[in-house]
Amino acid sequence: ACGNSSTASSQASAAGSAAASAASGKTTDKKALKIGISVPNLTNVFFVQIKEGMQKALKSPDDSLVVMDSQGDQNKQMNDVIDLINQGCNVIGLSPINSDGVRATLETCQKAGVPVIAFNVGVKNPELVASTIVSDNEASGHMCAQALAKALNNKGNVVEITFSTTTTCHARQKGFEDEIKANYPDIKILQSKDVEKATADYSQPIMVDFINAYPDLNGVFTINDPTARGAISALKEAGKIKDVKVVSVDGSDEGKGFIRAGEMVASAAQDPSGIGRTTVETAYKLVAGEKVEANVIMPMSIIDASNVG
Amino acid sequence: MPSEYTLEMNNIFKSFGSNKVLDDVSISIKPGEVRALMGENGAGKSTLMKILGGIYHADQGNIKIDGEAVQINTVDDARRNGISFIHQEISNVPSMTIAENFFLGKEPKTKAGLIDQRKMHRDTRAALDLMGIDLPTNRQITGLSIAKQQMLEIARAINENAKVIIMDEPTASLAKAEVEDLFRQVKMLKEKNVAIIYISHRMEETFLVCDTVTVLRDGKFIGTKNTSEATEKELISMMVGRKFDEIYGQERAVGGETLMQVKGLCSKVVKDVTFDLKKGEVLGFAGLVGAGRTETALALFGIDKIHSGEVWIEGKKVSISSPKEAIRAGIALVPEDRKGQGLFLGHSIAVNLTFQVLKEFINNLRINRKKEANLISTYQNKLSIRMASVNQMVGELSGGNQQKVVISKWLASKPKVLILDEPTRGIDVGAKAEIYKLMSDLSKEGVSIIMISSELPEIINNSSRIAVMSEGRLVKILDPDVDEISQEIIMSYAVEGGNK
Amino acid sequence: MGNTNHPDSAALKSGGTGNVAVNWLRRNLAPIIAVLALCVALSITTNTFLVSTNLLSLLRQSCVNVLIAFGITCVLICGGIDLSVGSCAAAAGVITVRLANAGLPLVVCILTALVFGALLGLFNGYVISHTTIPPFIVTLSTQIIIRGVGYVVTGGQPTQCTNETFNLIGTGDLFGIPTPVFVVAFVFIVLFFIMNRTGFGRHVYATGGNAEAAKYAGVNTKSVQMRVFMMSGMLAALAGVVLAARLYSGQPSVGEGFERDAIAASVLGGTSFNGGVGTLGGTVVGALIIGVLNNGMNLLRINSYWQFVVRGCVILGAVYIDYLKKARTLKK
Amino acid sequence: MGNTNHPDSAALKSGGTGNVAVNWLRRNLAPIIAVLALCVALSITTNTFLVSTNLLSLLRQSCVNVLIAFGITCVLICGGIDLSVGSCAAAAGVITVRLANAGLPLVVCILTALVFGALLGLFNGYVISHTTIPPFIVTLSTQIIIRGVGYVVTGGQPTQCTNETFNLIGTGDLFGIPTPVFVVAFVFIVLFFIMNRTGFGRHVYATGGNAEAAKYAGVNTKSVQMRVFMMSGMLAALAGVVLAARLYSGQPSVGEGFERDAIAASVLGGTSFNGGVGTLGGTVVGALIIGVLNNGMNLLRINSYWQFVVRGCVILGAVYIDYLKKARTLKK
Ligand SMILES: Nc1ncnc2c1ncn2[C@@H]1O[C@H](COP(=O)(O)OP(=O)(O)OP(=O)(O)O)[C@@H](O)[C@H]1O
Ligand SMILES: Nc1ncnc2c1ncn2[C@@H]1O[C@H](COP(=O)(O)OP(=O)(O)OP(=O)(O)O)[C@@H](O)[C@H]1O
Ligand SMILES: [Mg+2]
Ligand SMILES: [Mg+2]
Repeated sequence: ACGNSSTASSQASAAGSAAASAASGKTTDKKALKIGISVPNLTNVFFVQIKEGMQKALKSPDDSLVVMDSQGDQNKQMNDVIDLINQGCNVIGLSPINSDGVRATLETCQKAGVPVIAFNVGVKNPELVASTIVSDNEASGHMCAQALAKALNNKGNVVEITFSTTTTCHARQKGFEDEIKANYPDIKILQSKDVEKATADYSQPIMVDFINAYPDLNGVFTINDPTARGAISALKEAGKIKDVKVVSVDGSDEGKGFIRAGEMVASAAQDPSGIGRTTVETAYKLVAGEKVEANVIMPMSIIDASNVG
Repeated sequence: MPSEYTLEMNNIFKSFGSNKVLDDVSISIKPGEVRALMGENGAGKSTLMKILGGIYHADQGNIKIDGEAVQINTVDDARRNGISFIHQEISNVPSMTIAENFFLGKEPKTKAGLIDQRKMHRDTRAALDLMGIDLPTNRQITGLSIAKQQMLEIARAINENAKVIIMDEPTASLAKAEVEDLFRQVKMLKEKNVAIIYISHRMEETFLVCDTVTVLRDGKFIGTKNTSEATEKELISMMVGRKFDEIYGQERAVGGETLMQVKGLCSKVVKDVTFDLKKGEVLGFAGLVGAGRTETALALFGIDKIHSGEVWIEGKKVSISSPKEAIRAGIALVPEDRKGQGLFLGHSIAVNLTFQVLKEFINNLRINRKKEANLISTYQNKLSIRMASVNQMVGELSGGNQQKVVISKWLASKPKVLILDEPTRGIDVGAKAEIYKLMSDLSKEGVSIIMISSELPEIINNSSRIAVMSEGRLVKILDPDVDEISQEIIMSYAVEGGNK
Repeated sequence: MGNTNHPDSAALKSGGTGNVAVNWLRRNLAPIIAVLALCVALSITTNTFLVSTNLLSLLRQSCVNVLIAFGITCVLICGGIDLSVGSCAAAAGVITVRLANAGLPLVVCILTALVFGALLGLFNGYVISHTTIPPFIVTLSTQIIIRGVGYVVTGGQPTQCTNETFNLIGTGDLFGIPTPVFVVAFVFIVLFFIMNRTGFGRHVYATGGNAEAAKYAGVNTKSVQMRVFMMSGMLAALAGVVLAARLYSGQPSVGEGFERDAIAASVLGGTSFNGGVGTLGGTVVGALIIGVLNNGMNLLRINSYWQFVVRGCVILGAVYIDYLKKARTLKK
Repeated sequence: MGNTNHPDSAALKSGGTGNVAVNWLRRNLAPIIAVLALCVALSITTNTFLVSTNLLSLLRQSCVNVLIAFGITCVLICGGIDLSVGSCAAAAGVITVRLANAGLPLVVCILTALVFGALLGLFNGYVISHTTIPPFIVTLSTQIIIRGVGYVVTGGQPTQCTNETFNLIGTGDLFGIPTPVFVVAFVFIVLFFIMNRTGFGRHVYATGGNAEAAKYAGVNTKSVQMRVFMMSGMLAALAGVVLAARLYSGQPSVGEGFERDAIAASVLGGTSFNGGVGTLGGTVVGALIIGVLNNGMNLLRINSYWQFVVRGCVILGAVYIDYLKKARTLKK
């Protein structure tokens, strides 16, 4: 979920706790829901799955869902949200590209009287949103570290392919590094390198160089499934796919494919369609004037060969 | 059906949009005939030839080669029908070698379909030798002087073994020696029964090499004459459509006190040039191509770096390291490459005219429109520029009128010294006469003029004194009060100077 | 390739004939009609477009692009191109926010950012005018370098702005009009006078139109180029300041692809890639086309994938119509 | 701005005088020294650089960029520019993988992708040669459009390739040498003959060097432009195929910024932005500079942020040294 997104805060720390209370379907929908959604990057599978989750959660043909892709551009996200308000959406759901930068937008929504649900990434000013539905990115880093450590028998050399200018990815990296440092003294992080773009074509050359630089490499952590694709391709090319273990974040269909093929150890899965569903359900409550939970932390899970199905 | 004519063009019509450029023009040329095509700027000479050369299509009319009607839709068609073309604008690819330019568009192929490099270079060598051009065939064009490039184009066209060779102002950038080389070639081609169409604004060349002359005016055919029966005056009046007295009608300007002194001027090309320029005189600069006349002007105007030497104006030493400083010192330069260096072709006449005097009507973020309009109309009238309006793009004007715009631009800055580098290159007689008149008027007003020209009659008839340059040095200043002046004498200095 | 001087598009037709505004209108007819047509179509097909809040936010949204496009327009008129504007804007935003957070007066912060932009532009201009290295390569290199420097300095992380007054520059309103619109208006007036009412402005057009001829006319073309790139750098920096104020933070990663939108706005507004031709007013119109288009596609709920397709087609189509119009005038 | 024809850089000094290879070496001395110096420095400072696996994978890495840069080089020589290569590569990869998964013979899949690239290039070339719209704008538009079409068709999702033979094109080895290197070598030989030994090749140089003169010499410059853009499209498509094979999947989102690296490779290798000048060999050297640099910085563990700075400085520095060298030759 790291395409081009970025957030500064990850206020929820406990991993995998507090599932969203399932929305009670008994709300009396007098008013049709018109929910406007802004996501950072629709070319990332993760957000596509969120979007699909949202679509499935719509209850009546009168309700509508408008999704806009800000293509990783903070400025465009703000413009998009304003456009959503201007076309009469009665709830806005947004996954902020930047937790700080979104404040102006949130204030605009407040002025217009449109409630906002922040999903996937929290905002710096939670008082400006009705509800925050996030998964814990730092926790995903911890999970990845654990999975990798298990695959490596708590010992070995690993590298990271990161995207640190984007804060969700930064949080994952931090979680991963903290966990390794705290609990696995025999695992050494040799080097981490940012991709220019979080796509396979940019992560592959980095992995190739890592393979050559570190003949005794045992594992790699990548910040999302598309970058994992590049790393896996490089490993297969070098004939090292069996020797070097890959872990990643997302748990997208692409990532599940790698796990099934035995090319990846695990992907820390957020529940994209769950995030989508919960967002829409929360929106229904808001429209109906019901109380909603201020903070919903979506469960994170680690997908590996045992549960990939 | 054998025809007595190598080439016939019948009833050619051509318009660009609503501009009728050719209006029922017909010409026929016999084998071995050299036909001059004359007419004022914009008369349609180049256009007619471009139709023959496959670059433009005629709206109406037909073309016959050796009596057979042919369709010429592309340059290739023209070439296949034995037509070769020396264009008015030098047209080569500077980044390619001489041999590659020679065979551009008609590369010889080996059996495998690849370029036959060896044949290309061999044939090019032969063609260059024929013209006495001593350059390696694998040299790039970049860096060659315009004259050399022109010679190469001539060699290329001659080398095509054509039936018809079109020469559109081939001598415009050549000096006498090269022109003679060219004329020798023309005679040889004549003997081989090649028909030649020769476009030039230089009257004496027409009489020297051409058998017959066709005059166009405003896209209309005016008449064809044998040069042996025609007179210069007659041709001129055919061209301009009215009686015409004298091109060189002006009395020669006489200088006053010394205005500018140049002492020991040296630049990358110019060596130790020293001369005085008097107030209100026309100092002609003669010399062979590459003698360094243009470079002298460029150094004086601050474009080329002055390595050593001094320039004094009105008794004060001036430092010139940029055109800006030269302009401040009262020097103006009308450069030899009108389109490349003199004009903003994509901008209006108004913009071009006022470019040197923006300060006079733009200040404090205000444009004094009235003053601007006054300035424009002053020079518009003074030089009788023919145009639709001052908002017309300069690029749409004919060569002569473009030159007038450049000159006016500089006159507006009220220079003390006006340097004119080849001021009449490619300009028709009518415009030429007007420019001579203008020079004469200016010198009467006290403007000192340095006129660089490769046309000796022009130099001789307009100059107060004549400076002759050779290989970067100023070898002699001829003063009509003291020295005898003739083309031969000037040439002997131009050549001998170099032998010292 | 594509080397023509469109006879009707010279920006310099001042002098002589009457009304400048009418001339400008005539020259920019195609893009103006395009933007009006878009507006009319959207007013009919949606009931959310022709609403003052929507129109005002449309204006606010276009401001950053317009500011950058002003600089790009001047550079294009001068015969160059500037790809470093996006990185410059990002760096300027970071600088301003960091200084503001450090408690410096806002004016000082903003001026520092502008000086930064000017220095970057000066560097670009210096290299470009004193060597034969193409502007594309020089500014591509500085784009990458400044982006990298921005990341190094900030550690790749955004800096939240704690100065509320500063944020008003981006998000505030004055008499119901968004503040950035005033910034743009002010800049437009200043630039309009510089480009049309000073010798320097004419020299910019002249340098782009025919650098050789400009040199022979006594124009110090190197200095002109340097100053134009400086302007572009400063305008990009100003855009970065406005953007940071809108985002309440200085972000080292913003601004990628800004040069692309700005170039599109300039070209849609009639600025020529071959130099010597272009108007600031045209650029405003060009930026509005892009702004209205993006806004409209959102209001029409066009799928974001299709938005790419539509945007590309509109740019190409608009430029093509402009070409057709010019080709026709040429024939006449 | 930057308008000069460097007298010593024409790619065309073949024939006549002795050794073509020596001439080429002399002309490309600066980039060749640069790449060798980099290699020597890395061999000393790291013990992982001068290792056959590293060198081989460096070669493999560079192949996609080299293929695209070949096309860009030809387009630049012809006086144009092509920004659509990245989108084209992505689309071609998707096409090939989808067809291969559908069970079509590999040859058919790849040919279809190449035909797609050729058609895209043909469209670019047609618009560019038949109008005066600058190549930058035309190919920028098609870049956006094709990117959008790719997303629309795939729904933004990658397609995993199930055909193992196909993947070998990207990941396989032949006699210990990576397969893509053979693809590049083959393409190089074909292109070398086309550009240097056929009339068409000469016409490309002539069209870029002086389109008017070429036209007067009977060269159909429009057709030349169209064919060159077609070549560029096909090469980008081929690069996309190789990339897809390396990634075991067709991905609609790859290839952003590819044009930038390819342009850098061409320019580092001595190709002129003003047309008429450039060599394929130079481009290979340019791509190697970029490849070695990236590889070396990774091996040296240079911080990713600093890598931007270094990369920008190296591009600018290399181009500047080349300029100095040429300026000196010019003076002589
Ligand atoms: N491509 C073109 N488009 C529009 N008008 C043109 C074009 N080429 C020439 N003309 C116009 O056609 C007329 C004839 O031009 P042409 O070049 O044939 O004159 P010319 O007799 O060769 O003049 P010169 O002595 O100056 O070379 C001029 O008015 C010119 O402006
Ligand atoms: N850009 C240049 N670089 C190097 N040498 C040059 C350049 N331009 C001119 N030269 C050389 O300078 C010398 C004088 O040049 P130029 O041809 O301008 O003299 P000229 O007397 O003005 O002749 P013209 O009749 O052509 O005006 C020649 O030897 C020429 O080759
Ligand atoms: Mg002519
Ligand atoms: Mg000269």
